[in-house]
Amino acid sequence: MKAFDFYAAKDANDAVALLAQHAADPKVRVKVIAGGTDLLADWKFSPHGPDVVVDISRAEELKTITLTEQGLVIGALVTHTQIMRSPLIQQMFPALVHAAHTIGAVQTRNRGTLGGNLVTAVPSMDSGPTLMALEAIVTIAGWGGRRQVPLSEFFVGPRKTILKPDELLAEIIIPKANLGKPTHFYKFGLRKGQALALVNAAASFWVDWGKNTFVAARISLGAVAPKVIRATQAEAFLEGRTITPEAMAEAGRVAVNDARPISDFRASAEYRKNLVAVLTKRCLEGAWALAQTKRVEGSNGNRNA
Amino acid sequence: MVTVTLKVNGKTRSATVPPETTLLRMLRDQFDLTGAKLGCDVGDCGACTVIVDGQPVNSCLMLAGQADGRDVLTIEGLADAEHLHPLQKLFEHFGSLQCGFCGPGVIMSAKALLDENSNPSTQEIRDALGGNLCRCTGYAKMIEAVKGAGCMMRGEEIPEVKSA
Amino acid sequence: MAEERSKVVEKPDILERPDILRPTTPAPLVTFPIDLIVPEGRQQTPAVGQRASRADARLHGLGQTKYIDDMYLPNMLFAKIKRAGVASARIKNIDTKEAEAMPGVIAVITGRDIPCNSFGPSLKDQPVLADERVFHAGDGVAAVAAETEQIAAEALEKIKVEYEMLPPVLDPLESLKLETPGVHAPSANIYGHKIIKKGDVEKAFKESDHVFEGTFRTQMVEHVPLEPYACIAHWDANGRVIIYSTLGRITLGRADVARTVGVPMSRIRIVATVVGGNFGGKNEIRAEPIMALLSKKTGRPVKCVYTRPEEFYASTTRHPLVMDYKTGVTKQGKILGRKIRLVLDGGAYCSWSETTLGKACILSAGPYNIDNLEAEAFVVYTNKTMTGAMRGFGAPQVCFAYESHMDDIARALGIDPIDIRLMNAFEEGSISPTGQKLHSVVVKESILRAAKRFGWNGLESGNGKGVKA
Amino acid sequence: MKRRGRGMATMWYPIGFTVAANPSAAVVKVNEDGTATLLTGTVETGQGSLTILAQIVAQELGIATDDVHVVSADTDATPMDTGAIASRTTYVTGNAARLAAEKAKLTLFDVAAPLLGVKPTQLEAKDHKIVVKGFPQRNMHIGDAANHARMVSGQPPIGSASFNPETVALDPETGQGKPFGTYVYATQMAEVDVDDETGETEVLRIVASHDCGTAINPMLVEGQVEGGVSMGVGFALEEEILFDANGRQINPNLTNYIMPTSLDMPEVEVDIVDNYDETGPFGAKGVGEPTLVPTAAAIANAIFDAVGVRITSLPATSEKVFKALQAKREQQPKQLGTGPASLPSAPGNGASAQ
Repeated sequence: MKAFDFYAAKDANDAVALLAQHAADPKVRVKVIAGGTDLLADWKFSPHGPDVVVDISRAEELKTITLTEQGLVIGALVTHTQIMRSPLIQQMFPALVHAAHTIGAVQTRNRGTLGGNLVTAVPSMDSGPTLMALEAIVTIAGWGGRRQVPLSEFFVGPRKTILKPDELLAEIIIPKANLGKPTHFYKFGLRKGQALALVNAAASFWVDWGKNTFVAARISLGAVAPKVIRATQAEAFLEGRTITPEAMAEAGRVAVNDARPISDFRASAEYRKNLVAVLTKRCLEGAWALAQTKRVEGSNGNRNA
Repeated sequence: MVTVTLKVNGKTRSATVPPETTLLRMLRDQFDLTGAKLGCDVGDCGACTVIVDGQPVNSCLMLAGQADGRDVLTIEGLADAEHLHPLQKLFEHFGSLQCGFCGPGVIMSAKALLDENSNPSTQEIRDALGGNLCRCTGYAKMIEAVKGAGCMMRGEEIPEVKSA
Repeated sequence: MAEERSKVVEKPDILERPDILRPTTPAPLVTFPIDLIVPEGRQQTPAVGQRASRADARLHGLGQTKYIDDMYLPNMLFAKIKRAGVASARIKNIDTKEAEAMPGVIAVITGRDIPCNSFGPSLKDQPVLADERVFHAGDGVAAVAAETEQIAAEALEKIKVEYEMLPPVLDPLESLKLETPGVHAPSANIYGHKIIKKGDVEKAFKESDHVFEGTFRTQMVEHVPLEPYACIAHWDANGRVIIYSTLGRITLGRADVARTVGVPMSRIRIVATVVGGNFGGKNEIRAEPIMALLSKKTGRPVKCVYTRPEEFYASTTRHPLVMDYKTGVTKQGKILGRKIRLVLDGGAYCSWSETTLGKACILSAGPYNIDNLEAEAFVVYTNKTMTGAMRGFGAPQVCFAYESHMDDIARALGIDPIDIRLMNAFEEGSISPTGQKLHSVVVKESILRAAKRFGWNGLESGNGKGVKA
Repeated sequence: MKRRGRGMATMWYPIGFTVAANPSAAVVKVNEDGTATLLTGTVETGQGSLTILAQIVAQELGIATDDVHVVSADTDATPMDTGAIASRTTYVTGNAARLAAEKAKLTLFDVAAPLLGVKPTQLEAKDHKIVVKGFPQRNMHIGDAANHARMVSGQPPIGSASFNPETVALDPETGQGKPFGTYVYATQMAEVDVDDETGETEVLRIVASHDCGTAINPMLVEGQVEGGVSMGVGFALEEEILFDANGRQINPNLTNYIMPTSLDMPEVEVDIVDNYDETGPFGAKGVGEPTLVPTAAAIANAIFDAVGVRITSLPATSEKVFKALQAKREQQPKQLGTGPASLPSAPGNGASAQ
């Protein structure tokens, strides 16, 4: 691994200060490290690593999961293991628990953070689709203060986000309006353990139990475009439509038009398109099953419950 | 250089290393604890698994500086002068290891599992070992041994070894 | 501690760093159980048939087994090898000056420094370090010994190699054609050929009720031992070199080192210690001569551990095969004749291809009595990673072909896969394709026992319909 | 929809090198207390061969496995061995070790015979004793015999021997000859689920019925089979080194070279076929390599059974199976899942993936 300078930030503010201090010099490549499960693997065999590394793994205030006026706020340093074990998330969003569980292995889930997974911005990231389908918002901390943007605008392209060199991803927020929204995540990889997604997908929708129709259906796809995307055509197709297996299957076929997969050594574009159709359908089926159980439990299977 | 002070197997240790040194390198090269192995150096194989603050991690994907002030348990810290850890005892008894290179990592992953759940299902064991690649054993006899160690820790009979 | 953490830490000059390979502090006291009870299986007589635990099992479990990367010799250097990264090229020039000038770099060698720069278990076609030609992307072109692994790795970046690119041969079937340029020109690409003939195949096909054909292919795979290749060489003042190496064949290894380095065998000691997985990939030397020469040049012990990527592209792999099968059968399913052509992709060097070719060809008919047989096998060079010994030596490949082919025949004839195999299987005293009288044959027993254990009751699911899971 | 399928494959595999000499030598020394040391040039690479060799020597000397210490893998200290390759250690090195132990034992018999008042040929070694055949009460401890041999008769009980399988060269024209000393045989059966929408194959269960002659150590035989099957599952479904157009590897790492994790392995049921080979040590042959030989074929046949497509090139990735299914659907739009192409053309050429 290439030599670099190391600074361990005491907390988020300290980290932002360190970033401001070093990012000032454009020649200096500054990197923020949290769990390090992606970054260190990248740097190990690469001749061009960073010059300065700022470790934020000690910023305790970024490790909390809380309900606020704005919604469910997940700190950027919350690990995938924490997500899997959070009673709050288990009860509201089993899909997030499932998505976290599909990431790497126990060792990586113990170190890897939700923020890190998003900031790395690999199109096949497993945290992206579920959060996108839940219209998550992210809070970005910088020397100038904090700003919030929808997650859908956070990603720019493969391994590219809107983060400026002196900025930090602080928290991920699932808006109040979507709390408890029935959601399902599905990942398809080349094996069961430690798999990278060939395609992953998430779907969420409310149910108008009176008309038995889809309300506010949201579908998100990973690994089929330069960044995690929303399948807007499929969403439009479902809006207000009666909930039937046929509709879900058709939505899958429509979603294929939203995807722009490439062919690589893992799979061909055509195969990925097929997976988009199948996974979208299965996500809708999963979310539908969840909606029905939630209704039976009398918990919120629909917005007004 | 960064100076790192941490607890290793219950004892406070300190070392000054280049910033890019991983926890794995520090354990092996500075503290001569060579139980954790370097198999891939990028977190795929799990041969470097150690337990940090109670959780199994790939020590090749953690900077020494990030381990400052933490509590690290390595395979060398499992047994005492009188007793093997139940896992070590049953991995030996069941022939769970062959070339042995993945062993320390596998046993640390299994220990972390049993500390939380001494009665795991086969699927839970497979999930706990999912980050530890083994090319010799097909994992079968490891899973048996983890089950058996759970029984020992619960003070129950160890199930009969299934034989051909 | 906290204040220090946010304080600026200057990047130190590389030489100010301690050699991180060297324990600078004593190991923490670790207590280990000594002489615990011996497991029952190891104490019982008669010894044969006991489920005796392994002698090395306890140290494995304690993390106390010392693999080569766990060994440290005082004053030891760390070596890295520069890989070509191009599959086929002529080396015009190698400039190592800049690397040699680096602080912390003690020695650099290239192919020209190898006294006898070729080895191999049958054909001596593999250079220790490529000197004039690069035959595959994993070829080493230079080696560096430095104070630390990191300095050695940085030094590799400083070595400049000029190549004259040559078109690589990548497809074994292309390579088979005579007009294809030779990988090891002037010699042709076919470097091994085996044939087995028995009875009259064409006549048998004429007498058959049905003749089936199929073409099958298998891929290149890696052994993936969890322990990457590792080696330590220590050349002492008596001109004797001790080599600790992850090697499954120390006798052959010593002969290869003696030949390539040019020292008598009496001056070479090879210790294989404990090897962290082999599967065929550790059955011949790799960097042992390089480490020996670096140690000779520096007068210090030299250690080399392959990275995982090196373990993939700088070690042997499993031969990919293209397999054509043609089989004549009666309508009851008795095999009358079989014709087979195998093409093995040998990669850049012969390595264990001779053995693989032989076993693949001999085994290719399957464990069946076939009076009329013709099996022909070729192995060809390509500019890909060299193939060599790997668990099964060609058998997994041909078994995939003959057993897939067998099922196709059974299904087409409407016979249960078990019955067609029982009908044709070897028995005690059967004559093998090479005319060998077989003994202790239990093909049918293994089929029937597996069927009983598995609960095989014909193919009620059969005909590719499957059953809803 | 997931479809269940079952398949089988049978194989044969030789022990040792093809015709070429592949000898092993061994030295056995019996210590004064009746324990013993074996010197062998073979290498423990994980298979457990040193434990097997210790059991063979112990059996010959009538002592326990733990009484035998094995020194191995050092060209200064250990005798010539062809090495840990070709599933040869139990059979070839094992024969050499047994013969060496036998020589040491015969020295002990020579020493013990007069003390027990019988001919050496009337003695046998068992349960740490040298016993008069048929009169178990007339015996002496092997340690006493060994000590007497060294301290009184001056004949230290040390035996050395070597073994090389008997072969006959193959005729270059016809390939006729005797390439190997012996062979082992095996059958494996696989049960799989194939997802007909994605082509994904899940191996649910493997039954592996293997012949290894006498199982010197059933536990280690099981370990070899379970490990071999995992390598076979990877060979069947996942593993492949990929090259770019310039001949460089695309996936030389464990992130993108896909091998089975604990979550990808099915239940493996090992069945050891009773057998005895009079040419092997105590009837043993070997088991190292054969364990993975039939796995891929059994799985490929199970895939055909499940969804009716013949995969003719490995690995049988999800995409490959899916494309074969697609081709099959296009070929027979109305009747998905009907059997293989009809006679006489061979199936495998119809719905097949290259």
